[in-house]
Amino acid sequence: MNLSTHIGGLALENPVIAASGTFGYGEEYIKAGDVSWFGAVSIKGTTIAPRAGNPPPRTCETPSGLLNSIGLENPGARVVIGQKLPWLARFSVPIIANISAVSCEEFSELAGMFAKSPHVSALEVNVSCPNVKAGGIAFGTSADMCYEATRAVRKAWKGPLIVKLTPNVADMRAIAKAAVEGGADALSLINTLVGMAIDIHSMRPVLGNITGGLSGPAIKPVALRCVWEVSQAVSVPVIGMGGICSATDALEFIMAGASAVAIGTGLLIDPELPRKVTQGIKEYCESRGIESLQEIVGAAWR
Amino acid sequence: MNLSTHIGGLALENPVIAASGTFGYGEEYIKAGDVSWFGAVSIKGTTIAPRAGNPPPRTCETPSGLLNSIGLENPGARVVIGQKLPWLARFSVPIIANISAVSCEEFSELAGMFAKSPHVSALEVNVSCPNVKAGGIAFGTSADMCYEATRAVRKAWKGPLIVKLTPNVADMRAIAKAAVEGGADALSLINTLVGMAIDIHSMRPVLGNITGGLSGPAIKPVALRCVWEVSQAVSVPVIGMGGICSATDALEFIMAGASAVAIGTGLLIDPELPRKVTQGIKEYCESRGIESLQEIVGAAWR
Amino acid sequence: MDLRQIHDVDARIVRLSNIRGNLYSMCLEAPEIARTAKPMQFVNIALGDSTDPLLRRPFSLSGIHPDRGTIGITWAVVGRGTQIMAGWQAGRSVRVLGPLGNGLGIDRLCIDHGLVLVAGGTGIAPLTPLASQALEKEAELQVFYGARSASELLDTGDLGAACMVHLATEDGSVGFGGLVTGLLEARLSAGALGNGRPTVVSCGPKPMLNHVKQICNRHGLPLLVSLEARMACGYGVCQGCVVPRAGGKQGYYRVCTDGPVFRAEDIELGECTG
Amino acid sequence: MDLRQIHDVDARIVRLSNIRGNLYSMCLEAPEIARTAKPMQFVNIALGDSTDPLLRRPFSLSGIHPDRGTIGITWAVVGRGTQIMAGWQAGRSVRVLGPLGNGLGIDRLCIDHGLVLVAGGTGIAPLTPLASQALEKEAELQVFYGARSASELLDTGDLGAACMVHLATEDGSVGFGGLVTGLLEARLSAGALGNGRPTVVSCGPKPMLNHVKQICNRHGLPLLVSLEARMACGYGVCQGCVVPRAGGKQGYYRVCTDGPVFRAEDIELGECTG
Ligand SMILES: Cc1cc2nc3c(=O)[nH]c(=O)nc-3n(C[C@H](O)[C@H](O)[C@H](O)COP(=O)(O)OP(=O)(O)OC[C@H]3O[C@@H](n4cnc5c(N)ncnc54)[C@H](O)[C@@H]3O)c2cc1C
Ligand SMILES: Cc1cc2nc3c(=O)[nH]c(=O)nc-3n(C[C@H](O)[C@H](O)[C@H](O)COP(=O)(O)OP(=O)(O)OC[C@H]3O[C@@H](n4cnc5c(N)ncnc54)[C@H](O)[C@@H]3O)c2cc1C
Ligand SMILES: Cc1cc2nc3c(=O)[nH]c(=O)nc-3n(C[C@H](O)[C@H](O)[C@H](O)COP(=O)(O)O)c2cc1C
Ligand SMILES: Cc1cc2nc3c(=O)[nH]c(=O)nc-3n(C[C@H](O)[C@H](O)[C@H](O)COP(=O)(O)O)c2cc1C
Ligand code: FES
Ligand code: FES
Repeated sequence: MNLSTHIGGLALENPVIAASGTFGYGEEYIKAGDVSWFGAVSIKGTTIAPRAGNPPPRTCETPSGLLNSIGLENPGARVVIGQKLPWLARFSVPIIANISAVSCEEFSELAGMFAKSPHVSALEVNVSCPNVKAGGIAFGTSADMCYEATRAVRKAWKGPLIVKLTPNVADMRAIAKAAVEGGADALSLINTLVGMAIDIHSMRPVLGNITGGLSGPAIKPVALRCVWEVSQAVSVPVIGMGGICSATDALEFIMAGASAVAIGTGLLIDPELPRKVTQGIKEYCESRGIESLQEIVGAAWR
Repeated sequence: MNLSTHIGGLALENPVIAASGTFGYGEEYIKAGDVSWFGAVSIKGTTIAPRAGNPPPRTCETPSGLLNSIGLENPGARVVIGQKLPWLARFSVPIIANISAVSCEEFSELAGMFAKSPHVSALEVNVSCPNVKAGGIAFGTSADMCYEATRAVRKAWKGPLIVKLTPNVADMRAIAKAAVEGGADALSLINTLVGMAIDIHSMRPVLGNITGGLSGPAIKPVALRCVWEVSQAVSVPVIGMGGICSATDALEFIMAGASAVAIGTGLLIDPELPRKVTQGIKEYCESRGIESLQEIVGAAWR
Repeated sequence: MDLRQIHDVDARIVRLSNIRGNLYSMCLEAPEIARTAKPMQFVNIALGDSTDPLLRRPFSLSGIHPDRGTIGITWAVVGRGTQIMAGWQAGRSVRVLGPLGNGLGIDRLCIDHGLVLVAGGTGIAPLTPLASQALEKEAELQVFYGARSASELLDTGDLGAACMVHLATEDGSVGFGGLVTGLLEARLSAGALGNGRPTVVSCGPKPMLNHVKQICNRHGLPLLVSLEARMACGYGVCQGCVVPRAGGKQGYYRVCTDGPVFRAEDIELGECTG
Repeated sequence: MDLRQIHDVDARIVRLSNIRGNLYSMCLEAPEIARTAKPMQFVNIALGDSTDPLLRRPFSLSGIHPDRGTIGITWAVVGRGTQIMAGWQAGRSVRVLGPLGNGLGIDRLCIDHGLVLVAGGTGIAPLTPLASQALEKEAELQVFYGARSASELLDTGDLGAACMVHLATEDGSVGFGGLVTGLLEARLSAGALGNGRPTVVSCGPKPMLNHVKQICNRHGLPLLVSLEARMACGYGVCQGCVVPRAGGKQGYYRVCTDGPVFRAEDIELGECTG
């Protein structure tokens, strides 16, 4: 059974990716899980300057979901490129650098910085972070801005370019097409939905940042619909994510049209999930005589 | 403890409303629950012509959520006005007529039809149904179209006018403001999120209609955020809904800025929920010396 | 004016047992439901406080005992909800909404012309209360019951002594060797029912129902079928559980309130889901 | 190269008991965790297969027994997760991720200068393994332990016989009448520690920790505090569980991996959440 797949020029041995922001830079993860079960890992969203992130509380459990308002806490691109990536590279797993910026100039600068690192296999342009004030999600809710941001990165980065989209829009297909026109080789979807929780005892929002991003099984139906829509509307591969906690979940995304899947919240609950999901996909395929993952990508609409 | 509230000119004895589509026209509900616990009831979305609805399967359970693709099955405005409403009126609970259309002309015609019924206390304009091909959600994803639809209804209907919004947009505030400019006296939010599910055994979408509307506790964080945003952006009252299954959930919505709340999916699981929610709100307030519901409307941002 | 006929009861589990394999049954203390329930009605059982799984699960009544104030259900573990229920123990309380659905009573017609029940697999369970009532009212009764093998046949209790029970097993380990529909066809062709025109009531997997329908058409017998569908509410408010109307009629019936028992000619059996 | 120090173990519950009221403790068979765990570390316990509640729940180790291959936790029922756990029974298996957090060992400093533990309420539980190690290594040990009333004091086992345990209850039903911080202040002011400069380790509610910090500042004693925070992952990948750095330093520490034990001067105690 051949699990290999392609993400816009990046070949993966296995379709399971660590979602950005739930794997850090691997330093803690490797103490609890085995990185080699990932086809690739996407690092925590990185900005040019270091960011301290948002005030706590930063997480809140909701029915089958998780709200987070981390706010892109990261040590800045220089430290990531100089220290984090060389360390992570030792595990020989393709590294996807997830980047975030507030302007096209910044996106271009970031892409240029990462282009100089020998350790980056692909860039993932985060035009969908709901937890930062300037930029962030704004790029992902307008087709024009999404196009411009993608183009800016495209000019400074020759390798595989992934654009990560937000579901907080009326028509994802339009944004997806804009990203592809701007030069995206692949699309990641979805980032979190914007949500919040209120503590009825204090009568105040639970999160320090008031709103946060909703992830986990609660959003799986929305994520599947996005993958279904976008994968039929564009010709580049799609990385599907949103609530994947089992091989069954991953298979739903693949059949909806995802060429690879990413696990975010699921990693927080079970560091061994990548192994379980990979093995489960394999067993499913083998029990039905499916010889290659590619046979079932988009099977629900093909 | 005074539970009464106002929804754009409509006075309610109690802030708990039956959400459209989960109460039918009351005929079945009254066999399982007590209608008098509702401050008002919103009837199943009604169109001018009868609609058979979408092919089954029409529902699918998801993590803490429910997908439905009923497709506005209804006997048409004439039957609703001639038979359903007169019957329902005997319970002396204010009736909100939820209406759906594919054009402004149709909206205007529908509003005119309901204006002639003595039994309608308010109109709820559904510009957010994800389960019909033409019209439906399209009106709710464009500020201009939302404005036009609202105006069309406003001209034909003098009573309290509620516009029900969809969360499937990038900026709900803009749409909300357009509805208010168009003449809305109150806003209902949220309708369902568009989602889907895939059966990995048949490799096909579970729902007969492929996509459906996601409701229930899974969407509560998104709904709360919408109520929080919109209630601060407009000066008309907001009816909050999305996943309410307990008094605590209802209180979260009220503190987020809702002047009343509606229960949809929760009614499907527990016909006695309106009583439990009303009593729970009352107990919460009494235990804290809160004398009127109005004291806590929007408490989380005021 | 209390119009409520459907009760949400905190029912104590009097007895819960594993019949065999993935099959379970339980007896619940629910006097309000037991008092008014009719054969072929069902209840909607809440799985607990968690919102995952979210919805209640529907189960036909396999026992109705107004005197004792109890009801029985029999179920197969097929997913998470039925698995959770299998872990319950006698003594605990569960929320049960019911009685739901139209159900079926023994009317003059049945008493005069007799009743033929055709069950496949666990489909026998909901037919048991109907059989009991038929015997009570002294309607003539014949039961056709099939399963994969002898070990999968459910105990039909006193039924065997009181009426004719024709068994079929696919592996031939007991009774007729083959499908229950094969047995039904054989007996009808052999004139087993004489000149009577009994009502046939059938419950079981969809392919079986379809086959029974063809047989009844051929022999000119009226057929009632009990359907299943994915249900969200179970009491008629969501319009989720529909089955297409037959005979060129537009639209749908709701399985939960228009059914679960339908006249076979009223519905498009081929398009039932569930 | 296996770099894993944190194990996700299917741990059998050896014993589970209701200490009193809403307080429970259980002993889990988890040799991989027991072998390497340090005092003040914690584990993250999965609540089951449902996605509601979704996240694991963190609990400090109140017992570490490498010889027997078991660990213990002690918890108060405060919400749905802890309620679910209270319903578990000996014999069942639960998924336990650990050991987590930095923990604390008994080093040269403690042995030479002694150790003072200050616990409030259930905060005594995670300090118990530390106390045991201190006694084993013959470090001088004093324990200050307060609760609302005598009935809320947890059994400190053999501790009382092996070292000085100063009790305080708010209602005066046992020991010092008042808060444990009042007792600590009184004893320090009375010169109870002589000239030594023992390390103080404290665990309990935030207001108590804040008060202990003031007292230690006043008396020039080094203080380590054990913190709690809302945790999503518990093993350092999500950056959800942060506490602000102190002393004008920008940014945050993660309670789960940088802590849960911190030097009091490193963190902004006033702004801890949880
Ligand atoms: C009116 C009615 C009466 C019923 N009576 C009985 C009974 O007496 N005994 C019994 O064992 N079962 C009965 N069922 C079926 C029973 O409700 C389902 O088996 C149960 O809901 C499955 O729950 P689950 O969580 O274990 O499975 P899930 O995890 O929800 O699903 C497992 C599998 O069962 C299928 N399924 C889920 N819900 C239904 C449904 N409502 N109808 C058909 N298939 C479904 C799914 O498609 C899936 O393949 C009845 C159903 C209806 C509608
Ligand atoms: C490192 C660490 C060690 C801990 N050790 C213990 C222990 O040994 N014994 C013990 O009883 N408890 C301990 N806790 C607290 C314990 O994790 C929470 O009480 C538990 O997660 C609550 O789960 P729940 O589902 O019952 O409550 P929820 O329903 O989730 O919440 C109930 C209440 O508890 C609060 N709460 C939820 N999670 C946390 C949290 N992580 N920290 C603080 N408050 C929270 C909520 O704000 C709410 O008020 C520890 C927490 C941490 C972070
Ligand atoms: C704690 C947390 C932090 C996240 N940080 C980032 C980030 O830095 N960049 C990004 O693109 N996505 C980030 N995400 C979004 C995830 O990568 C993923 O798109 C989303 O959570 C949906 O997948 P899931 O349901 O599997 O978590 C974060 C998610 C979580 C839960
Ligand atoms: C089965 C079902 C049918 C619905 N039909 C309608 C409808 O006809 N008109 C409408 O405006 N909303 C309809 N809704 C949306 C609900 O009124 C409500 O906005 C939504 O479900 C969120 O609330 P909840 O999570 O409490 O269900 C329907 C929802 C469900 C679950
Ligand atoms: S299940 Fe809701 S109408 Fe039948
Ligand atoms: S809980 Fe995830 S980093 Fe601490």
